[in-house]
Parts: sequence; C-alpha cells; structure tokens
Amino acid sequence: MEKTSEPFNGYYTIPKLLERNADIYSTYPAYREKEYGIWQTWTWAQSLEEVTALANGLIAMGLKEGENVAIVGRNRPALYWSFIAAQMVGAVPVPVYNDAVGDEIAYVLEHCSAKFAIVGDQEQCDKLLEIKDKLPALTEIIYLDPRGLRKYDHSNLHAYKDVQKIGRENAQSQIETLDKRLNNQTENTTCVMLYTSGTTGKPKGVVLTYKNVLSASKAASEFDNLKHTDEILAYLPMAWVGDFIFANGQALWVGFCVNCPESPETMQGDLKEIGPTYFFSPPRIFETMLTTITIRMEDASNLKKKLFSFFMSHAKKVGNDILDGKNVGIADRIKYAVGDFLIYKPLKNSLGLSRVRVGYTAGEAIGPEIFDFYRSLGINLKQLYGQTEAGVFVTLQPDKEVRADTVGVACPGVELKIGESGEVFYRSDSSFECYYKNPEGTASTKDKDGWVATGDAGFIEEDSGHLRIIDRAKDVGKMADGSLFAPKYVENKLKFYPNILEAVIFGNNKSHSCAFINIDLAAVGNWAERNNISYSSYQELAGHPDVVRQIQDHIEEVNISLSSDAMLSGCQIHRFLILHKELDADDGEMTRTRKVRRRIIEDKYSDLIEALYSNKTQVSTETEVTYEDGRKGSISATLELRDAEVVTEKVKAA
Amino acid sequence: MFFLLDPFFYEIVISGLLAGVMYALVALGFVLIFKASGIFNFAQGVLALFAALTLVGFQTGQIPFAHLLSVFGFHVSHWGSGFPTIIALLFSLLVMIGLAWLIVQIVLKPLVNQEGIILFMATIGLAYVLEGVGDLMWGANVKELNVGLPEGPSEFILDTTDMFIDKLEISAAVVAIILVTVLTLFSAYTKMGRALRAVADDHQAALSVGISLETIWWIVWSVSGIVALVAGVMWGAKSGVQFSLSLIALKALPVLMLGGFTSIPGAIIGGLIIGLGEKLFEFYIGPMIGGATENWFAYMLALIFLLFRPQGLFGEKIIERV
Amino acid sequence: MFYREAGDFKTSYKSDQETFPLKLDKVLFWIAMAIAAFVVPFFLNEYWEKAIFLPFFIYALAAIGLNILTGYCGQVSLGTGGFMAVGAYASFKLMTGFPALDMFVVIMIAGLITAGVGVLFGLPSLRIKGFYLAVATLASQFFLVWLFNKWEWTYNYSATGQINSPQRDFLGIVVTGPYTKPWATYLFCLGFLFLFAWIARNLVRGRIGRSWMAIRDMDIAAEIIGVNPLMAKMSAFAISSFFVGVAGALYFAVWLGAAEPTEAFSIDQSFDVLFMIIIGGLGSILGSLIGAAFIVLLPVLFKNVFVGILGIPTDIAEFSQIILVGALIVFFLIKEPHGIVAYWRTLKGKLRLWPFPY
Amino acid sequence: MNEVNETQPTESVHGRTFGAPIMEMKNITMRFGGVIAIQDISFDILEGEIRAIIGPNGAGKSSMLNVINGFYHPQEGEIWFGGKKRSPMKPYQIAYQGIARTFQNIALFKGMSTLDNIMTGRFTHMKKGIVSQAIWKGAAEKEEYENREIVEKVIDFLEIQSIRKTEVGKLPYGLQKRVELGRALAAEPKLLLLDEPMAGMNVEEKEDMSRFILDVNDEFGTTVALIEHDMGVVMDIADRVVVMDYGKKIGDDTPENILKNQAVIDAYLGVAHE
Repeated sequence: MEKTSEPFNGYYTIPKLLERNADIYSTYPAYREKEYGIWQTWTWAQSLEEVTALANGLIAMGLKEGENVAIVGRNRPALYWSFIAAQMVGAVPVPVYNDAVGDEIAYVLEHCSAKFAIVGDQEQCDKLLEIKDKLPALTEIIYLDPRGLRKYDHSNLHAYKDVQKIGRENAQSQIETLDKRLNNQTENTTCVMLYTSGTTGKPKGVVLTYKNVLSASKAASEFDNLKHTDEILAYLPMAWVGDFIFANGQALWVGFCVNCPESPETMQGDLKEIGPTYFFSPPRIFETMLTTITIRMEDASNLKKKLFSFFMSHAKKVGNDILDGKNVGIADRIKYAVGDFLIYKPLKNSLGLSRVRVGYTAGEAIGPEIFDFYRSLGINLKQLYGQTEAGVFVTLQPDKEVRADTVGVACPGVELKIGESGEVFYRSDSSFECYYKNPEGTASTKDKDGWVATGDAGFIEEDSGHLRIIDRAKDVGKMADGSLFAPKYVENKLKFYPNILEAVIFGNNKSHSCAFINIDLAAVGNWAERNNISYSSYQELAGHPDVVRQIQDHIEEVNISLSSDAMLSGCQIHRFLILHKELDADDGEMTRTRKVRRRIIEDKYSDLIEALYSNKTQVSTETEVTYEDGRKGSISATLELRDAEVVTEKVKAA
Repeated sequence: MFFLLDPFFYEIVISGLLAGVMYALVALGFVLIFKASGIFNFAQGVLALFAALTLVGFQTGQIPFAHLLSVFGFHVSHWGSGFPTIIALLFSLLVMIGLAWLIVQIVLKPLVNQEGIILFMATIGLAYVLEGVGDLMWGANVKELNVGLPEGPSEFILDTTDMFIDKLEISAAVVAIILVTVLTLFSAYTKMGRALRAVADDHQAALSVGISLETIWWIVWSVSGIVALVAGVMWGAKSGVQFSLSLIALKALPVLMLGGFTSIPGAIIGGLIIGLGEKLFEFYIGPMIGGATENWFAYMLALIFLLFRPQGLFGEKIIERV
Repeated sequence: MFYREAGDFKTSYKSDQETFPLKLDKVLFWIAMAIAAFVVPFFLNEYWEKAIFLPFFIYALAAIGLNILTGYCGQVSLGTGGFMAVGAYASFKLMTGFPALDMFVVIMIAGLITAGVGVLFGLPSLRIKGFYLAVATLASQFFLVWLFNKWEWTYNYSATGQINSPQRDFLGIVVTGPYTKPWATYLFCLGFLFLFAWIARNLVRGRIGRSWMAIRDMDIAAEIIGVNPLMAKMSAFAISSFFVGVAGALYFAVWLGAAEPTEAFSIDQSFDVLFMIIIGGLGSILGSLIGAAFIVLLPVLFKNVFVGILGIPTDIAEFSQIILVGALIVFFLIKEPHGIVAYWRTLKGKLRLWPFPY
Repeated sequence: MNEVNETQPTESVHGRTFGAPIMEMKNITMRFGGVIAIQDISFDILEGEIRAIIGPNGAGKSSMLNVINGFYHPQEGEIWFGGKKRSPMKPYQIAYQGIARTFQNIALFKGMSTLDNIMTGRFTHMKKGIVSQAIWKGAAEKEEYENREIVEKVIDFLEIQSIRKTEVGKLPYGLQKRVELGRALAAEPKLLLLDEPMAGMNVEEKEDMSRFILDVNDEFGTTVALIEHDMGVVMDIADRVVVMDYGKKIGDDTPENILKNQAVIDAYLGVAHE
C-alpha cells in the first residue's frame, strides 16, 4: 500500500471504507445472517448497494447532517447497514440497548433528540410508540420486520424496504447531495454516539469521532493481524462499544465478515455452524459453556469420562505452554496430539471454537480456571482491558504472553499512566471526544492534556510490563501499614471457588484483614448429599466442621496466591467466619443486582467484625431477618472464628 | 349345461372340495395366530414340515442331528426301530408345544408392540431357522410317512358312482373337518377361546380376563403347531415328507385373502372355494394354456375377488375415520 | 470424533440439501467411488467378479427398487422375483430379436417393460392394503414364473426351456456371453448401480418422494394436501419395477448368462430382496446397499469359513447357513427394527457429538 | 340461498373486512347407514372471515369438515365454492382448489422431518414430472429450492426454526400441532379448515395458536373455518359461529349473540357443563 503521512490511507470515514471494501473485496462476504434456514450472504459490493439505497431513502425523507438516528434491535445486517447509511448522510447513529425498558430508551432518545429511529420489529416499534409523546424530536420510525405492523398507522412509520425503494428511486437525483455530504466529513466528524449504561446516575453519551474509532480499530487489527477472510459472530448488544468496534470499526477497516445469528436462542448452534475465527465474549458465556460441558460429560459413558479427564488433566499440564510456544518434551507433545485428536479438537468443534485464531474476553474478571481451561484446549483466548471512552482497547494481551491475572500491554498508540491513588489513566487517538451535552462530565473524566481516568486501580508489572487491574479506584483503601487494601480483588478471588457464594473483606485502616464468607448452598449442598451429610438449614451446613475446613483451605490458597504479589501481600486474610445467614437483598445487605453493600454490612454485623479483631474463638449473635412475605424475625447463632494461615515475606523467600 | 353330465365334473368337484378342506386346515393355523397376536405367521408351512419330520423321526427311531454328530466322529443313525405311530404322534405333539414355548420366549416376547410387518419378517426368519434345524436334525432326504390311514382309490365310490377318489383324501378331509369343528367350537364357546379372540382386539382386555399375554401366545402357537402337525401328516402321507411340504403355506395364503385374516368361517369357505376353483380351472382351462395353473390360479382368483370386495368374504365394509 | 463441522455452514438451499451435507462424508464417498472405479478393476479376478461384486451390485439395485416401493411408499411386495424374471426375459427377447442393439439400451428397455408389468400388478394396491397386498403381490410372482415356463415364445421355443444370454456389447465392450472380461462386467454393473442409486436419491428427495412417504405415513393426510393416491402408488410401482427389471436383466444377461424361471426367479429371490431392505433399513438407499452386501456376502463368508476352512460337509454348512441367516434376521428385527442403517446413523451421531453423549 | 346473502355482513366484530362468500353449504344432509350425521344444514363462509363451528361431541362438526374437504359426499345438498357449484370430487382435487386443513388427531407424516412435512404442503404448487425429478439438476432442483424458500417463510412465521430438521414423531404435542398448521399454510390455501386446533393444549400454547390463526388471517388474508370447544377462544377470534347439535344447525350468529341464544345455551352450553 502506498505510504502516506496520513494514518488511514485516505479512508478516514466508515462510508469511505465501505466503498473501498466494495471495490477491493467486492465479491467477498461482508455480512451473513441465518434466516430461512441458511446463511443469507451479502458481499461487500451488495452491502454498499443496500447501504446507499437506505442512505438515499433517508435523505429523501429529510434526514439532515448532524442529526441523530437511534437504532434499536438485535444484531442483523440491515441494522448494521443503517449505521453506515446514517453516517453516509452525515447523521450520527445512536444504538440503543434493545432489551432496555421504555424509560431508559426514552431517556436516551430524548437526550440525543434523535430525529429518526430504525428498529428491528414490532416489539421495539411498540416501545417507541408508547413513549412517542415524550420525544418531540422523533419524526420517523423505520422498521425492519413488518410482521404484525400491517394495521399500524403508517403516517410516521415506514418499512425498511420501502425506504430503500424510495432511495433507489431518488438515487440519480441525489447523487450530488450524497457526494457532498460524504465529502463534508473529516476524520473529526462524529462517527457514533454510544450511551454507557453507567453504574451510577443517568447514562452518558460517549461521542466517538472517526479518528477515535478508526485508530482503535486499526491498532487492534494490526496487533492481532486480522485479515479480510476472518469471520466474527455478532451476537452481543449493538449498543455496546465492543460490538460497535468489532462489527463496524474493525469489520470495515479489515474487511472481514460479520455473521448474525438467527435468534438469541439459536446463538450456540449458529456459533457452531459459523465457527468464527475472531471471537469475543464476556466471561459469563465462557462460564456457561464450561458448565454445559461438565454437565454433558457427567452423562457420558465411563470410557469417555476417563478419556476426558485423562486428557484434560494433561492439557492442564502442558496445553498452555504449547500454546505459548514454550519448551515441552516430545512425549508430552505426542500425548497432547493424541488428546487433540480424541478430545480437544472435537470439543472445540462442538463448541464452535475450533477455528478461533484470536479470542478475547473482557468486561469483568474471568476465573483463572475457566480461562486456563479454554487455553489448554489450544484456543488462543486472551484478555483485554477497555472501556467505551477508549473505543474499547486500552490494553491487550499479545500472543504468547497471556496470563489469567493481567490484562496485557498497552494497545499500540495508547499511553498509560498510574495515578497517585493507584488509578489507571490513558491517552490515545482513540479516546473519546466528549460526553454529549455534558461538559462537566467530560471535564471530570478527561483532563486538558487528554488523559482519561478509568476509575480503576491497578499497577504495571515491572518485569513484564503488563497492566494488572485491582479494583474500582474508589473501593481501594490502605491498610494500617500503608500497603494497598483491595477488598473486591480478594473477594473475587474467593468467589472463583464454587463453594463460596459471597465474601466480604474488611481491613481498611486496620492492621490485617478479615473475611465474612457465604457458602454456596447449591454447591455445598450437592457435596453434602454425595457424602451423606444431612443438614436441615443453611446455618447447620455452614457450621459443619468439614465445610469450615474446606473454606479455610480455600482462604489459605488465596493467601498464598496473594503473597506472591508484593503489592497485595498485605491483604491476606488472617481471620474469617462463615455467616449464619445468606446475604440478602431483602435485608438490604445487597443491591438487587447482587452487589454487596459494604457499609450496611459493617453496621449490621459490627459485633462480628469486632469479634474477628479480638482473640475470641467463638461469638454469639442475633440477627434480624426479613422473610419473603415481608414478616420480620430473628435468628441467633454461635459462630466459629477461625485463624487462617498467612504467608509472610520470609516464607515466600524460602 | 352339458358339463353337468360329465362324470369327471363330479369327481373334480369332490376332489377339489377335499383339497379345499386341507387348505382350510392350514389357513386355520394362520387365522388362529393372527387373531390372537396380530402376527402374520409365515412359518406355518415350515411348522408343518417340521412336525412331519419329527413324527417320521420318532416313528423310525432316527437319532436327531446324526449327520451333524458324524462331523465330530460319532457315526450313528438309528437307536432302534422307533416308536409306534400313536406314541410318535404324542411325542411330536409335545415337541410342537415345546417349540411354541421357545418361539414365544425367544422371538415374540422381545418383539411385542412392534409393527405387523416386523413381526411378519420375524416369522420369515423363524421359517428359515426351523427349516435349517429340521433338515439338520432329521436329514433333508425325502421320507415316507405312514400313519396307517387307508390308501388307494375307494372301491366303494368307484363301484357306486364310477368316480376315482383316493381314500387318503377322504380320511384327510374327515380329520380336517373334525379338527376345524373342534377349533371353531373351542374358539367360540370356551373361556380360553374368547380370551384368544379378545386379545386380538385389545391386549389390555385380554389381560383383564386374567390370562397373561405370554400364555395366550403360547397356547395359540401350540394349537397352530398341532394344526401344522395334522396338516403335515396328511400332506406327508400323500406325497412324502420333504421340503416342498413347507410350501403348503403358500396354498393357504390366497385362502386367507379370500376369507379374511381373522375369520374362521372365512378360512373354511375360502379353502373350499379355492380348492374347487383351482381344480375346475385346471381341468377345463388348464390344457388350453399349458397346464400347471394351480400355482397361481388361487392367487389370481383371490386378487380379482378382492378388487371388487376389499373387505373379503366376511369382512365388514371399511369406513375410514378421519 | 472425525467430524469438524464448525465453519462448514450452508449459504444456499443447494448446499443445505446435498446428499452428503458433511464435508468429510462427501470426501470419503468420492474417494471410495474412485477406488471402486479406477483401482478395483485392475485387481479383479473371476471369482471376485462372479461371487461377490456382480451379485452385490445387482441385488443392491433390486433392493433399491424394492425399497422405493416398500420403504418409501409403504407397499409391501413379495413379487420381486417375478419382476426380475420380466426384466430377464425382456432382455433375452430384445437381445435375440435385435442383435444390433447396444446392451445399455436393451437393459433400459427391459426396465421399461418391467415397469409396465409392475403397474399392472400394482393396480390392486389401490383397493388392497397391508398384508392383503403383500399376499396379492405373490400372485405376480407365481403367475409370471408360470408364464415364462409355459409360454414358449418367451424362451424362443428352446428345448430345455432355458434362456441363454448371447454375446452383446456396450459401446463396443463385450459385457455378455461367455467371453466377457471381469473388469468389463464389473464396471458395467457398477455404472448401473451408481446411476440408479443417484436417480433414486433424486426421486426420494423431491416432490414425488415426499408424496410416496406421505402415502406411507398417513394416506388420508396425503390426500388432503393434494397427493393423488393412484399416481403416487402407481409411480412407486412403476419406478420400483423399473429398477427391479434392470436388476433382473443384469442378473440374467451379465451375471448368470443362463436362466430357467423356476429356479432363478423363485419366491426365494423375492424374500431375499425383502430381507435386504429390512435388515439394511427401510426407506434408505444406503440401507439397501448395506442389506444387499449383508445378504450376498454372508453366505460367501460362511461357505469360505465352514467348508473352506473348517472342512464341514457342504450340506451341513448349507443348513447352518440357513439357520444363521434366519437367526440373524430375527436378531436384527429384535435389536434394531430400523435396520443396520439405524446403527450406522447412531454411530455417526455419536461420532459427531463426541465426546459428548448427547 | 338468497336468505343467506341478504343478511350477509360486510365487517366483523373484530374489525375485519369480509368479501363475497367463498363457500356456501346448501341444505347438506349426510347419512351413514341409518344414522344421520348432518341434517339439512346451510351456512356460508365469507372471504376473509374466521368462522367457527361449535357443538357438543357427536354433533356432526367433524363430518361437516369432512364434507367440505371431500372425504364425505353428502346424499343431499349443494356445495358452492368460489361462486361455483362444486361437483363431487376426491379430496386431492379439492386440495388443488385451494382448501387445506388440519386434523383433530394430528395427521403428520411421522417418519419425515418438520421441513419435509411442510414441503409436502407445497405439493399442489409443484409441477415437475418424474423424468425431470430423476435428473434433478436443472428444473426440478430449481423448483425444489423455490418452494423451500416459501416453506422457510412459513417456518419463520410459525417460529419453529429450531425444529426444522427434527423428525416430527419426536416433537411434543403442541409443536406437532404447529407443524401441521404449517403444512396447511404452505399450500397457500384460500380456505383453511382447522379441526380443533387447540385441543389438548395448555393456556400458553392456546394463546400462541390463537395468535398464529389471527396472524394468518391478518397477514395473508386467509379465510379460516375452525371447530373449537374452548368458547373463550371462539369469542376472541371468531367473527361468526355456527352451532350444531345432533346434526342440526341450532344457531348461526356473532359470538356475542350466540352466547345469548337460548337454544344454544340449552343444547350446547348446558351439555358442556354437565
């Protein structure tokens, strides 16, 4: 390719990239969708035609430059086209979560004063029509699937196909308009606006320019050497930045194919059919897959089970090393190859992951066991760290430097900085422009030098240069000796054990940390059943000596793992107890989304915390509980306080 | 009506009817099993062959599997001069009942609730097995069977009417008529008989009578084994015991088509019609088209009959429920 | 275990409805075909030709034919032997009456004639169902064999009543008569099997095949969606008889070279072919092939093992073989009423799911 | 016949628009031996409407449906379809005229997949002959795929994509009913007969089925005649209701009026509640 000073070789907007792809990859598949039993396919050339038709239709219907177009629906090629069509006419696409309820949609549409809305089907249409009174700016709604909409008032309602038809009819007369609008755009034109769900307050509209989106797409694509023959499965919400960057940014930049499943229910089957080569998924999906594997293997014949566990344990031993290209003995390699034929390949095949060249997981911490399981099968699964404001990529794990506990090195073009409080900052071409209609918000996140605060605390490993995320910055505290106190980090480590449902760690400004544990009644109950241990209540099971011992083992393992980390070594758990009741949202101890409310628990169980920081081995307590029907009662219990073994610096050295 | 004056005509009618009784007898074996178990028993003919072979074996004192034993160096053939006919008959009867039990246990029980075609095929497989076992046990050579029935043309009839009728055929007919009567009465008037009929319609209903399905099957297979024995004896006495005896099953099939698979009177009347029809056809039309028409005439007759009356002789008009 | 289906997705109805939708199957099939067509002929001797391959190909062809009628259309027929005789005698008359005719044409015409006869004997199926029909088809068996015994014109008034196949060729290659080369007859019959299996596959996957299966599964419902039972049943009889007639012509003209109706086309033929499709699998072309292989090869195997290796007297071996075939039939019916092909499908399903059990 | 036309409504209680009568039954009498199954019944079905036939068990409803699609030939009376008097025909000929139906006891082709079952519904629309099918390549193949596309739309419409290739014998009851509806729909009938489409279903399945019937009528303008026991369903979806009892017609009106009809209350509702 010709070298230019300009980073995008002249293709500095997404519509320009589409034209390029239609030109150089004209007959390659651009979009596929499973519909009517087969994978309907559109090449890049066909896609350009479809998009242009829609864009012309939008112009004819009066969409102006700078206006916003809301897009609501599940992943479908036609909706991906509407992004580009909106961009073509100089409007800004604003994708909205399609499972959002009326109020949330209303807020977003009102805030961005969307003029047009392009929706998937009757369901979304109904949602919009319900709140239409609150949205004076919204003039036209365009729907994709006409089913059930036949009898609706069509004065402001249009079928997607009809809009394209109008567009095709007006294509000739609008050539100049469209050209002008395309050429008016620069790399600083807004490419898309993505609303972050935001844990607190109202969603914020993150404005990303073409430069933001394309530099992120370009950097990450080059980082992993993506090719135009790659395939992805687009099944994550279109309003989420990841899907936007993968299926719009990278797909257009690289020219690979975006495949849309038939319906959310058939996603697993569709995944298997397509066998994507570039795959992204939050940890949740990998967890579910692993659970399914385990359950299905439970019912397998003995021979299969034995083969499976034999080769899986071998994979655990050497799989990761082989994937990382490390030195592995010839015998182990042969054994791995046999396992590959008998177990790993068929397994990957039936999960639909056998063709994955590059796989990413992000969004939250993934259990190391789960992560290693997939990697040991030979799937190049990696972690990345990112956020909407960064156009996804802040850090990525390079091939062969993949570990469960880091999130990789800075993405090319991204600068990293750790603040005084331990907070991670970054700066790059792909960092967002601003929050839409929210200058204060912008200012508080992005300083005048362009550094963006992530809100996460972390540190960069000295020897490897990898970033490690510890916790939300606001949750990180200090121990009495000044070392880092990262309760959520430790809690997550504990929660990776299936026996532990919840854990609450205390220790801010204290000399050492202590823990409350909730056992997982399902998992432990299952164990009890297998071992013929009878119990009548959570409390009784939680107090069983064997259970306590198991939990103690888990805690001590966590301590060992923490001790290997100089910064976090101080967080090791010295004492713990198993709570006599499950933390419950009805009692206000957790949020409805099952997040622990630390402050309330600290107050409510102050007597227990006090006891943990004393020398007692037992404590009696009484707690008020709320029953499901709203009645209140109380339970009293005597709890055992246990010391856990802690690894000191000295031991580690030995 | 000149043929009515022909003495051969009457001779043919009578011998046709007598043959018809034999067909009816074999057909009856089919009907019994079909009614009670819904099984189209293709092995019925082989059962007759097997029964006849067994009888001859007992009569002549053959050692079973003698030929097979010789492979292993035991050269034996007979252990003595055999049993008297009546004892041999009794033993053969027991063998048939035992065989029925084996068939029910090994073949039918595992196939309960299968489709009719599957059961039909299974009986073909069974026919193969029985044929092979029979040959292996008693040898495949043609054997003479003599149970002491009178043979030769009946002089009495020859003298009085000038017709040539074999005594063997008459006695066979008499035995067949007796057996048919007994079976009809058994099926119509005994509790067991009614249970047998009930089981064909509804397995549950039969169970409520208090007889297990297995037992019922064993009984019907035993009964049709006995019928096969009688048929085998009659046929064997006439033309020797050999493989072709198993083909009498093929004779009974058109009778079934005509009379219906589930009708005892149908089997009797059908047998008579076919016996009579094929003799007359062979006598009057046969010579014109080359003879040996018995092989197919019965089938053609039944086929053409069914085209006009698909429900058979005694069946009710089929009304299809939608 | 061997299947790698991820990424093997279908973008058109054509690829979705292929005979071998799985890539691996397709590849294996064509490799097998290539070996059968280009490798085997070089290593063929007369024993393998006459004792194994020709009977297998020919019975497979007849079995596919009967499977169309019985397995797909649900009409049980015991007249296969008779229809094979029609094919054989038709080809004999054509070969002797029109010596210049190419053997391929002879056999196709013989098939057409058999189809006509088949329709005639299929007519009762409109009124008669189930076992009644099965028995009724025996009429064709007995009548036709009788006809070829008695009607001297059909065997050209030969003194012995036998028919002998004269030397004829296919595109200049001798395929009948005493001077054939094993590879020539082998490829000739293989070609027919391949062609007709392909035709059968085409028929059963389309409109007409569905109309047969509809009649088989529920004739009333078939009628309300527009299937004319007359057309469906008659077409099944015609096509089935066509296949069987072609098989009969090859059976006589290419394989045996001489035939006499009572022995060569006896009712045992009818049963054997029926066994093939039941043991192989009703309503499956692959099942027809498996069943034919089973019934043809089993006796050969027995003979080789019992007589050749164990030295058991021929007659005892023969009886044991009858018993074993009968017992195997019963065994398969008990264990797997849907035939060996059902085992094959289960196995394949397991391989595809491996290591998962479901 | 004029009586019927004089009172012919043009719009339904559910806001549907009616056309001319698509089917008229005139003085139909049907006897089996000595038993009278249908006695002198006349009614019509208007284009675009959803017509219900109700009545106690043994009232002759199914016989009526069988008369309409040609299984039974009434001894007396005339059947008019599409404005023409219909001569006695075989059921398959009637299928070609554009009448499709489902059965009370599911009558699917058990050995075939969902897809193949619905493909059989396209039978009347496929024309290629045996030779063309034997060759497959070309005409027959093209026809097959064109019809597959239509069938896939039916599958999509009924939301049964996930069972496309499952053998129907293995499907649960509710889905089998849906597949059977699919088979009838694939024929693109002018008149769709449904014999107790909701028999044996739970509330949720009934709701789904009702929605599909309404959508069929709405999307494709298909005229529907159905037999149903559930009065709630009938009230919800039917435009007009014929009530039968012991082979006689005892009412023919809108659902609301039917509920008020004393003869109906006595004969049908009384019996049903016993």
